[in-house]
Amino acid sequence: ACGSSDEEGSSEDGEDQSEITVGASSTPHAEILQEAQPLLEEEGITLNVEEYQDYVLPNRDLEEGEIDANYFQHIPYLEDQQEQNGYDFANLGGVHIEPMGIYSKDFESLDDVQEGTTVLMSNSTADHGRILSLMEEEGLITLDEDVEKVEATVDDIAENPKNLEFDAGIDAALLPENYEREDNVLVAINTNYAIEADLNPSEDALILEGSDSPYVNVIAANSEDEDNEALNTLVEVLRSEEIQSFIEEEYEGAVVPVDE
Amino acid sequence: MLEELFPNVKMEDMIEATNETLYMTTVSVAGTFILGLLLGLLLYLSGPGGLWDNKLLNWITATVVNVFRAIPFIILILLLFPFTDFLMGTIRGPGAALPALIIGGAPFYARLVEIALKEVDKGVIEAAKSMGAKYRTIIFKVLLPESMPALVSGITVTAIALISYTAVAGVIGAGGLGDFAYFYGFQRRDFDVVAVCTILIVIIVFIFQFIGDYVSRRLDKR
Amino acid sequence: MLEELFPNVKMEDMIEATNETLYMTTVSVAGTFILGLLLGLLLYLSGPGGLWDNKLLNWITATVVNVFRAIPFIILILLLFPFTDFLMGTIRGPGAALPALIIGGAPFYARLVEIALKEVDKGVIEAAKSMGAKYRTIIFKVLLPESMPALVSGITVTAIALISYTAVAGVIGAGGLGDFAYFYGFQRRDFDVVAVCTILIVIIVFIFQFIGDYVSRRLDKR
Amino acid sequence: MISIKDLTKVFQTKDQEVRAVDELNLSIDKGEIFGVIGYSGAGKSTFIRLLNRLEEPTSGEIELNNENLTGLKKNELRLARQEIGMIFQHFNLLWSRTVFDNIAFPLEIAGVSRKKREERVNELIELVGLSGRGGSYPSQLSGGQKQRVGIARALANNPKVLLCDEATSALDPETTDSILDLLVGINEKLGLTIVLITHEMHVIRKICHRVAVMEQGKVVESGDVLDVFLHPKEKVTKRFVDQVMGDPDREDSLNLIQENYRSGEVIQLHFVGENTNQALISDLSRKFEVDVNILHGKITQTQKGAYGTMLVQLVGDEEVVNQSIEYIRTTSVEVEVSPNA
Amino acid sequence: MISIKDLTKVFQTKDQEVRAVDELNLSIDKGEIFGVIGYSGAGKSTFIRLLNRLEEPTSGEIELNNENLTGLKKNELRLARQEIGMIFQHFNLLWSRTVFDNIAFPLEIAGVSRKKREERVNELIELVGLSGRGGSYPSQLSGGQKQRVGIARALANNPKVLLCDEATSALDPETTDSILDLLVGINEKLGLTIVLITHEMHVIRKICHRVAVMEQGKVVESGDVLDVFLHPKEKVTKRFVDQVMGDPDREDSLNLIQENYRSGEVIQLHFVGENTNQALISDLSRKFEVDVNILHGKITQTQKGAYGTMLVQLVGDEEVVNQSIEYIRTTSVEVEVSPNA
Ligand SMILES: Nc1ncnc2c1ncn2[C@@H]1O[C@H](COP(=O)(O)OP(=O)(O)OP(=O)(O)O)[C@@H](O)[C@H]1O
Ligand SMILES: Nc1ncnc2c1ncn2[C@@H]1O[C@H](COP(=O)(O)OP(=O)(O)OP(=O)(O)O)[C@@H](O)[C@H]1O
Ligand SMILES: [Mg+2]
Ligand SMILES: [Mg+2]
Repeated sequence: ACGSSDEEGSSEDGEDQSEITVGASSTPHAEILQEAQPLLEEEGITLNVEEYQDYVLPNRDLEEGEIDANYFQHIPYLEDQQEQNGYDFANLGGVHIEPMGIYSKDFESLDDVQEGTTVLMSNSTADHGRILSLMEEEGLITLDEDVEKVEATVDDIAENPKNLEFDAGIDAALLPENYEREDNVLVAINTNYAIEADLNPSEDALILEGSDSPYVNVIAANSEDEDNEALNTLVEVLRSEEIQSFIEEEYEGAVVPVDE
Repeated sequence: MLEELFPNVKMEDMIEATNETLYMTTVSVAGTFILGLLLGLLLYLSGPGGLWDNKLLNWITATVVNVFRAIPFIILILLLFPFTDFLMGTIRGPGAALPALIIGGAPFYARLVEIALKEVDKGVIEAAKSMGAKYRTIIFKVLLPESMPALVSGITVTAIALISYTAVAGVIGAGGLGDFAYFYGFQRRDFDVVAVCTILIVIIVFIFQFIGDYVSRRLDKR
Repeated sequence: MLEELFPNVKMEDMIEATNETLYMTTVSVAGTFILGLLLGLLLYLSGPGGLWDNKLLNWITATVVNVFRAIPFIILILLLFPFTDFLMGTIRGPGAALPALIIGGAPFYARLVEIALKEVDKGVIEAAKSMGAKYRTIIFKVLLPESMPALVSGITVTAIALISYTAVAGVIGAGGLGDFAYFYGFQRRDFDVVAVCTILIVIIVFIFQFIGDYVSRRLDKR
Repeated sequence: MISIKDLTKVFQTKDQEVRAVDELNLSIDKGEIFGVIGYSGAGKSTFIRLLNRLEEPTSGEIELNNENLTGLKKNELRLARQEIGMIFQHFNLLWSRTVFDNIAFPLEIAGVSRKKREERVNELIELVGLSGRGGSYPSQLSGGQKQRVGIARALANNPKVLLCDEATSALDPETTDSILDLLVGINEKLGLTIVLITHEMHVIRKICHRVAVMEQGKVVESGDVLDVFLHPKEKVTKRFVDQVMGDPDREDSLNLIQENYRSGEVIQLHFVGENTNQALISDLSRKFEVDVNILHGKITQTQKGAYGTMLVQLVGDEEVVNQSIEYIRTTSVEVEVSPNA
Repeated sequence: MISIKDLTKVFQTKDQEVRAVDELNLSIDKGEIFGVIGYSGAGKSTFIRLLNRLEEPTSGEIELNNENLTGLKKNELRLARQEIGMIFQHFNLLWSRTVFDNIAFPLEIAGVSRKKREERVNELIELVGLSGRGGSYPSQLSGGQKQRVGIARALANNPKVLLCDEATSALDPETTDSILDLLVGINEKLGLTIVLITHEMHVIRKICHRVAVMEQGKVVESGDVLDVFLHPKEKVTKRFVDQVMGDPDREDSLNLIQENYRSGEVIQLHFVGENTNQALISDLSRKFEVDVNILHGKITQTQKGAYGTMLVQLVGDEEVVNQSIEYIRTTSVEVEVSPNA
């Protein structure tokens, strides 16, 4: 159904009407797409949203052509997946960031962090470099110079003055529970989960990623569709004023729109 | 009133999820019953003292059964992708969950079948042998009928295990109540949805259990 | 040679994962055995024709058992957090998986226990009654010993189901082979790791099955 | 000791209602060995199972030691049962226990110490002739051996009442005799009350004091063993006694006799506890000119003298034969002319 | 028809080796009713189970109809078994089938059509006296009723050979007789060969042609029923025959006699198929001045005349008594002086 230039399906006023299907995670991606549907309709594009619950199948389906584009992953994950699976995808442009935050119930500020504190991270390896570089920025650790930040793992920590311990085996959705229940731990929580758990990222996080983060959620499509008009229109619409203010209002800081 | 208690619950979603669960469960129970019975019989018959007493066959069957029981269900789904794709023409939706459910459930039921068959009185098997019964006759007219109450109870247990497997099958978009609960409960923390889903699952479990118990009791003429 | 075949497999990771799986499985099997036996006895004894024949008690037990069997394991883990936290002082790691494993496994084993007890010859129960045995005596000296081979086979089946549950327990960082396999297989597509993990799980399953079969056969004096 | 009033047990099957025990009244004394006979399906097993409430009666009452058994609470019933041993028709041994442990089971239940248990069990194993087989499992025993384990088990805890359901049906005569001797011994020494179902009439004759005949759930006749055997009142009892008085060959013999002995008169003599008239045949032969051919019969010595039945042929003049029959009538020996009619 | 050579079956238990059947040799003719007796545990059940290879022999050979049964392939064995009916000591009925369906089972196996099956089963239910109970399940039957279902089932497919393991042990004498008549009828009409284990000697006497006595896995004696009974050679056989010849009371009687009859001479008379000397007592009494007291004994008519044993007391002058004993020795009646010694 990759028919952005299909002649068929014209609307009544004679304009070219094309149809695209985009795979997305349900929050916030699908919700954002749904918000964009009427705007696209005005541009003569019918947008179908296919919701996914995992992070493997959307890429797989994209490659097989079941969907025209997907909108669920950030750039480092996209790159990692392309490398792992040999996908030939193109990044059509970023839409938003879900800033990663590091939270703690017991420490007021980073200075309070004690020797040997455990840092909890999700079992999603794509997040590890992100969290570690965030911690490096705050001076909690330093990472090996030779390693690319986004690919860093716990093994790449060069200096660890506070002897922090790392536990990176927990499902991302469960981390708020750990935050709630465990004493004297630092928990790295994806903002969407933090919000579901009634945390306020801007207030509760000890460290919160800024909009300069490389972890931008992008629209990805097969390389041959890089210049597809409908898909590029989609990106444009998603970066429009209307959608950006929708994101800011709806997600209260948990999702930050980007436009470069 | 109900809406206050369960603000996030949408009726049509629930009905759809229930239908998906029922569909996946009933079809996979049927498949598991047949495949499991077959494997279980094979295990029992080829086992020590069984009718076919055959070390090699027993070893092979036991290996197949154990391997498929050993593989975590979630990995099984993954491994079965090519097979599922070939068989169902898709790897998504409730239909695509069936091969994994059946292949995951059958080895499990096979063991329950084996246990049930072992409890059959040796005397009546001997009686059938003494009449010159074929193995087929012994199987269908002695072993299965005499162990029927336990076989029925066993498939009830398996059916209920399959219901909870369907939750895991959610990763391939199979849907169903368990997945709905997982998704909303785990990821969205809408506990009212979790509660409703769980109640619906419990009701389904009760219905299966009730039917199983009833049939098993009616069959038991001891 | 081995390294070529399995380039991504790290020995120490495997050993650790194996240890975690073994730890979770053995402890939860022990817990499941005790709790499941208790529930199973309760189901049987309070059931129609049982020693205590008590509709209400039977209904309550059946409800508890069915409810806990109905809740998908992953939701169960979530729901048990407060309890786990209280009991184990943590909600992470292999230890924290135990309450969920036991509470998930026990109702399941309870049904297998019930099935096994139903197969006990009514005659010997009557014999014990005619001697004026206490219920306790009938339970411990008649029902349990006479159904022991089936009880052992049942706990073997349950143990192997628990092994595959441990994979799901990975979500709380419990580790273990199943989680490892899922993680690498699903997220990283290092299929050599999946293969090694699966082989290790199969070996563990075989060991459990072998021990179970052996013990069950030795106990069976029929 | 045991008194039974209007005891009824009805089984409901799909297509009919079986009145297995039907308004049965009976009383059994302390220290008595009470036999129950009857055709297959008469309700004997059901009756004996009602006595320790393994089967709950549909209606009626059982009193044991002046205690209303039917009204007992669970715990009381349990204690009462510890004093009632039972031998089952189908043995009901625990396959998971060895011979030794099966016999030890009632002792464990009664809380006897390990040492005493061991002593008692070894003694019992010896008694029932299973020495050396204590470690075998029931599946390794022959039918009769299983039954003996069941007997030993029932006796283990020195019960006050013993209920036996075909306790010797799987045993050869020698073993049967030794078991019966054992039972009589315990009955005499310890005053054990025994209720015994059997279809082997020599068992009844050998050890029972009284006997009841059951038919279709009812006791149709009961009384002293000798009385019932010698003077059966009910038709069914007659048929039963005739057939089983240790003389199941009478019918056959009668047929052969009718074929072969057409001359003379065939009569039947009943010796009912005779001390004086045992030489009747000598006597007759000398007093009358008749030959007395002994055709068929059986005589046994009992405490009360000889008893039994004999078919004899009197060969001689018709008149003399009639005279001799008249003479026999003057003695205490009973005579029946044309018994095969 | 059945010829058995060096048949041996050894069971291994934990602490010992049981030679249940031990180098047994025997042959059974076509159309014969062959009895096997022996004490409990002698190996009878094991022996009969070897005959249709329910038990695989440790060594030895069985020939059936000149076919080597021990060498048969699975499928041949299966077909051979369809011609061999078996009645089990423990019935082995399928609890999941009604009486009707249990009896129909061998017919289903043999592939008999539904209509014929129905006819045959109803006929058999009638024959074994279970009319109206066809729809009951085994758990709803009494012990004897179960056994009768087992008998009907074994006969259903008109077998050529019937193996009976204590087929009538749970039956009352009337039912036993009717079953035995049934067996004899089939034996005579259809030439059915029957191997029959029992401990009821009257069953042997009533229907068997030949009998074998087993002890500790061996056949210690075998031959025509009358021969074995009247002239037992082995000590064990004597004990057995003595005890079971329908006269298990002899011992008791002897004791009583020794106590009560101290005067005179107690002798034992054996009538071995007598036609001429049945009036021996009349004879004696007239010839000699002795009173003949009949103390104990049993006489039965057979095809060959009367046989049996009688304990009598000769009361009179010592010399006359001795003379009469001498006289008896001249007749065909065998005499034994001081039988209780
Ligand atoms: N499976 C077995 N394992 C060990 N010993 C056994 C086994 N089956 C039978 N026996 C032993 O073999 C001997 C013969 O047993 P069998 O059943 O043939 O006796 P039987 O003559 O039929 O006795 P009964 O009249 O009591 O039925 C017995 O001592 C018995 O204990
Ligand atoms: N559970 C039951 N359900 C239905 N009918 C039953 C049940 N138990 C026994 N009966 C029937 O009750 C009657 C009496 O049975 P019972 O066992 O008392 O006979 P029995 O005198 O012991 O006979 P046997 O000498 O053959 O053992 C039989 O007709 C039997 O079929
Ligand atoms: Mg009975
Ligand atoms: Mg036997």
